[in-house]
Amino acid sequence: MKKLINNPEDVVPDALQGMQAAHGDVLRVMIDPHYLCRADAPVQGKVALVSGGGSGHEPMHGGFVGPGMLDAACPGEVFTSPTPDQMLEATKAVDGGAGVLHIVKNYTGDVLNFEMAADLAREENIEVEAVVIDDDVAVQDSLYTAGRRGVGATVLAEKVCGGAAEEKRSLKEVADLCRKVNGNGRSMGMALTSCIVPAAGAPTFDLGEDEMEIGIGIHGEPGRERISLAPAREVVERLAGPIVEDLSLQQGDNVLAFVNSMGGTPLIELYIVFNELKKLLSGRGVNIARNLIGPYITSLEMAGCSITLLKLDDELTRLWDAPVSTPGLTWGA
Amino acid sequence: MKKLINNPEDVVPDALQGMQAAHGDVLRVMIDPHYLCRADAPVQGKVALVSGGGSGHEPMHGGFVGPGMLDAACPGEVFTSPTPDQMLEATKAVDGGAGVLHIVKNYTGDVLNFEMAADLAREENIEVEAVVIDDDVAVQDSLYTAGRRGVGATVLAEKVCGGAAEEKRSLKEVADLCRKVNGNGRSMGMALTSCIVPAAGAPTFDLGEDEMEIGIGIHGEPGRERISLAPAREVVERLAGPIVEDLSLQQGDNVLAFVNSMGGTPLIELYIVFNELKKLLSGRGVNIARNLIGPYITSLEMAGCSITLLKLDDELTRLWDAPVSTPGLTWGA
Amino acid sequence: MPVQYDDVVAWVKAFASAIEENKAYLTQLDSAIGDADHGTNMQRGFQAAVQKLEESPGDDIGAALKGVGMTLVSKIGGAGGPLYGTFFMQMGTALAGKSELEADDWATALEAGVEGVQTRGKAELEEATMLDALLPAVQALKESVGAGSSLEAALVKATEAAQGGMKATIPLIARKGRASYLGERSVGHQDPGATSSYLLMKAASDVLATKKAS
Amino acid sequence: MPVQYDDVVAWVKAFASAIEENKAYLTQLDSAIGDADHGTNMQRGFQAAVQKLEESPGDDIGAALKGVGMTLVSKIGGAGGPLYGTFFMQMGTALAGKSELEADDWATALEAGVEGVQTRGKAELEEATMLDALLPAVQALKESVGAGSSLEAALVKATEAAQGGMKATIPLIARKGRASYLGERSVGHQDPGATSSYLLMKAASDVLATKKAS
Ligand SMILES: Nc1ncnc2c1ncn2[C@@H]1O[C@H](COP(=O)(O)OP(=O)(O)O)[C@@H](O)[C@H]1O
Ligand SMILES: Nc1ncnc2c1ncn2[C@@H]1O[C@H](COP(=O)(O)OP(=O)(O)O)[C@@H](O)[C@H]1O
Ligand SMILES: [Mg+2]
Ligand SMILES: [Mg+2]
Ligand SMILES: [Mg+2]
Ligand SMILES: [Mg+2]
Repeated sequence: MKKLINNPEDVVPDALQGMQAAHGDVLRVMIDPHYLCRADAPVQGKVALVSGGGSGHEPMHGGFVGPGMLDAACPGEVFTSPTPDQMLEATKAVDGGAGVLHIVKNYTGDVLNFEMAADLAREENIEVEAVVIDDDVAVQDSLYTAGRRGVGATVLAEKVCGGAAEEKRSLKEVADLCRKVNGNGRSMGMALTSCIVPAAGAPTFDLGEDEMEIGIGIHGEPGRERISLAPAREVVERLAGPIVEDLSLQQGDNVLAFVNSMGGTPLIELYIVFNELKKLLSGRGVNIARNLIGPYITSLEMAGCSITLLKLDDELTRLWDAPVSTPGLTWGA
Repeated sequence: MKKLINNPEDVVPDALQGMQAAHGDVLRVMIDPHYLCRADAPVQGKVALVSGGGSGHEPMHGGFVGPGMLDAACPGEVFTSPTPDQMLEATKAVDGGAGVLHIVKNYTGDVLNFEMAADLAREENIEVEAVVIDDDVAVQDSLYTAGRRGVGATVLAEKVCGGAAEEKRSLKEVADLCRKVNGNGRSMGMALTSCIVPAAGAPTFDLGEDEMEIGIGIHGEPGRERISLAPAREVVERLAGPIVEDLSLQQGDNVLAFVNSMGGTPLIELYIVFNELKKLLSGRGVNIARNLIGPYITSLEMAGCSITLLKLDDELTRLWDAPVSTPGLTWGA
Repeated sequence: MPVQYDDVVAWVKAFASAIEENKAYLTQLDSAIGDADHGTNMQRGFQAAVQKLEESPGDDIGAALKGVGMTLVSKIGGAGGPLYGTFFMQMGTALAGKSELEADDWATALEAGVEGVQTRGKAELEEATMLDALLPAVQALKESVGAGSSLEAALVKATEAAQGGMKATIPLIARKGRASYLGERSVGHQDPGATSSYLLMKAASDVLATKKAS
Repeated sequence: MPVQYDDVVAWVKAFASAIEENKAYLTQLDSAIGDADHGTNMQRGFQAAVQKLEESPGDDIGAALKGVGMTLVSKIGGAGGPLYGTFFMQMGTALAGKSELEADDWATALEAGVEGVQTRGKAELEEATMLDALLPAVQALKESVGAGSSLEAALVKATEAAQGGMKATIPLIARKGRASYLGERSVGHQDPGATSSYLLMKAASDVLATKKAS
């Protein structure tokens, strides 16, 4: 296992200490239970946004804490959803009297732990709404399964809702907006190599030298299918095709195109992917009005990428453009 | 070779097209000869900054084109310095009458090509100064060799000089500032895995499962020594130790600490490295006043990191904080 | 011979040891169809639970199990945390105030625990989860106890049933939890949670067998 | 028999073919002590140079070589672009206006080319660069021509000297170019640029040998 770490058990606390050391001006890292919150939390009268999930997806979520995005993030162990006590403490710390939105990725663990946390917070008279993000078209959507995973749209929802919360919109409005992003956003990912969970010490899956995995999850959960290596053009068709279909994108639609590195894929390749995506969408008359390109929701050092498309309207575009000032995303501020 | 590309020969043009598609609002990508320049170039009365180098280090340099940083960047083939005609065209395109600064990383190819380009530009009556960055302490500094390589300090010099140029300082002042950053900045890198040059199709070097390379270059040039895998703490000592010594950092000094991913190392590991760096520097009374953490000067998909320290004074700090608005670095604007 | 407070503690400890021993195996099962953390998660949680039990000895079995459940919830995370946590909390509630348990106390409590898992996770039999080990175990235990078996004998039956249920997850298409993302590709893999649940039942029957022997 | 315009074109083409054939080998040499691009770089440059020669035929050998040099400068990049580019530009300058070359024209031009490389790259003998092949080649050529050898015989000597110089880079500590970053670790590796320069001399002697044979 080749990683820049000390001990596998210390990965999360060491990285959190590093975040505190680096970004103490915008956020506070709390230990035991672990959470990160805005340095100026709670912001009175503002809906507070709390998200969280397993570690190993950096900068998500901790790197998105700050003005214009999250009020708090709860980091679990690597790929393990955080626990209700972390979420409860974070919720209490950031509640500014206008209620708290939990942005939850649709994984059994995340959903169950956030449910328990919301129950506990309500017992303490904090108004909590939870929105579950499930944008991964690689997974069959069905009432009889755990349903689609929450992936790239989470980043977009956190940004858009963060913008709305800064405008002092109500908890219901911010939650509705989160559901709107989820409704208009779809993603799919692929892997060229597996990640290695530090505590496991071995690759989660084995891929042959000439194979790639299409429809992979951000925890190295196996995907839809394993196929031979293919050029970027074909990879983009396989990822973006189902998204375009699922969103029923039409001629003239505006989208935000988010090309994400799974961690081990460098920027030069993301631009090649983006170029193919632009060609594919242009061919269908779909306009990329905004874009985000880089490693924002990673899966440790996994090589590969994911594509997320969010259908935009004026409101979403405006809120996407609103100022944000976090370690992971900064503009306009 | 596992990469998200089409053909090895098309890597650079495809990625450039992707950059144009993504960032057409801030920059223009010119083809044949290839260069990228600010969308609003030339800016009259402002010293223009031109840099360039082999591709494969993204976001450097193309991702640093925009207000507050570079006016133009010349991308070569992967790991191959660009040619004088690219540099000449870029220089002509961005000259706003106040002269052009060439920021050159110290590699024989980069130096020779930029020299030829500067000669050609001067023949066309453009005032050109060139500053060569050589900050890599892994390499023996000697008059009788090619000298130290230019690595991480290049990113910092481009930012600081970009800030100064926006203030309409003279070519001489901006060039002096560039030399000051180079004088006060030192770097060292390491690799856990090799990169694969697309046209070569095989790893540039072979590292055993339990080995790492200390003092690696950003082109996969072998480093100072090959040692057994070690914890982040020890890696940081091996990288930062020689830097601290070379800069003669003292109790009370303020530094900018730049922890960079070589491409394949994810952010969570960079924070662990940053945490160790902070501890090491605190132990010597050195204060990290500013930091930059992420993949900014990469070596394709190589796993590993580099550390750069820049000794700060008020002027450098102010110029570092100045607004910048490029695809790769954005704040305050 | 009724089950004492110390036997219950011994059960939790025996399970913690079994998890410790099988940590790599559980994680390996989770690598194939999940995210490679089930062993690490369970180990972290039960290490903390054992520590909690050692720090606050007592004789209220219900309270002790509730404490175990709460520790698991705050230490495990993932799907396992709320599910195993709820299991122990519900068992604890069912046994509130008791310092000795007869066979039917066990049956009632185990049923309450498993119902808790079902309510929380909304899974059913044959969806390839820990319930595939737990539900058959409860049924076997109830039947044996109802037929007048000793608790120890009933737990042996329950453990066999759990093992059968665990193995039965292999040919199933997973419908809940992370493995469900694989659809058909989940076929042929044994569910990690069902495996840890089998170890849980086995720890109980092992502890009671030792008690009888001694 | 003096060297004609077509022979010079044939030389550049023969070198381009040799590069094509040895592309992977040159890149492999560059992987060991550099950045794995020397073969690709040279191939890109000489492909363009050959195309340029084919597009604009003429009979001014000096102008043709200058054109080759300029094409190399604008197509190769890296260290190789300015160095090989300067080599051909300086040769071209030395042969300006000529449409036929005698042996001493060659010697003078080659010397001018190599001096250009030295001025540009500021390297000396035994620093493990292309100069370790080129400098001995020039010296051998001059000596042979001075002693009255035919150009073809002199080029054979020059090629032998280049090959010797190329091999002599193996035990050297590199002091210039990318390999110099390795310090002592550069020992034991043959320099890629010296290897391509040997191929350049070999292409010349091969072409003249063929010319004589035909
Ligand atoms: N809805 C559910 N109901 C019951 N058990 C479940 C459910 N979802 C998942 N599980 C169990 O949880 C196990 C996975 O636990 P673990 O790996 O610790 O959590 P995670 O899936 O969050 O990484 C699965 O093997 C399965 O037995
Ligand atoms: N200063 C120099 N003088 C002469 N030749 C040099 C010098 N520096 C490098 N070289 C030659 O250039 C070769 C490398 O060329 P290439 O790989 O194309 O360029 P780069 O090193 O920029 O990747 C070396 O093998 C060496 O022979
Ligand atoms: Mg998990
Ligand atoms: Mg090169
Ligand atoms: Mg798991
Ligand atoms: Mg090279």
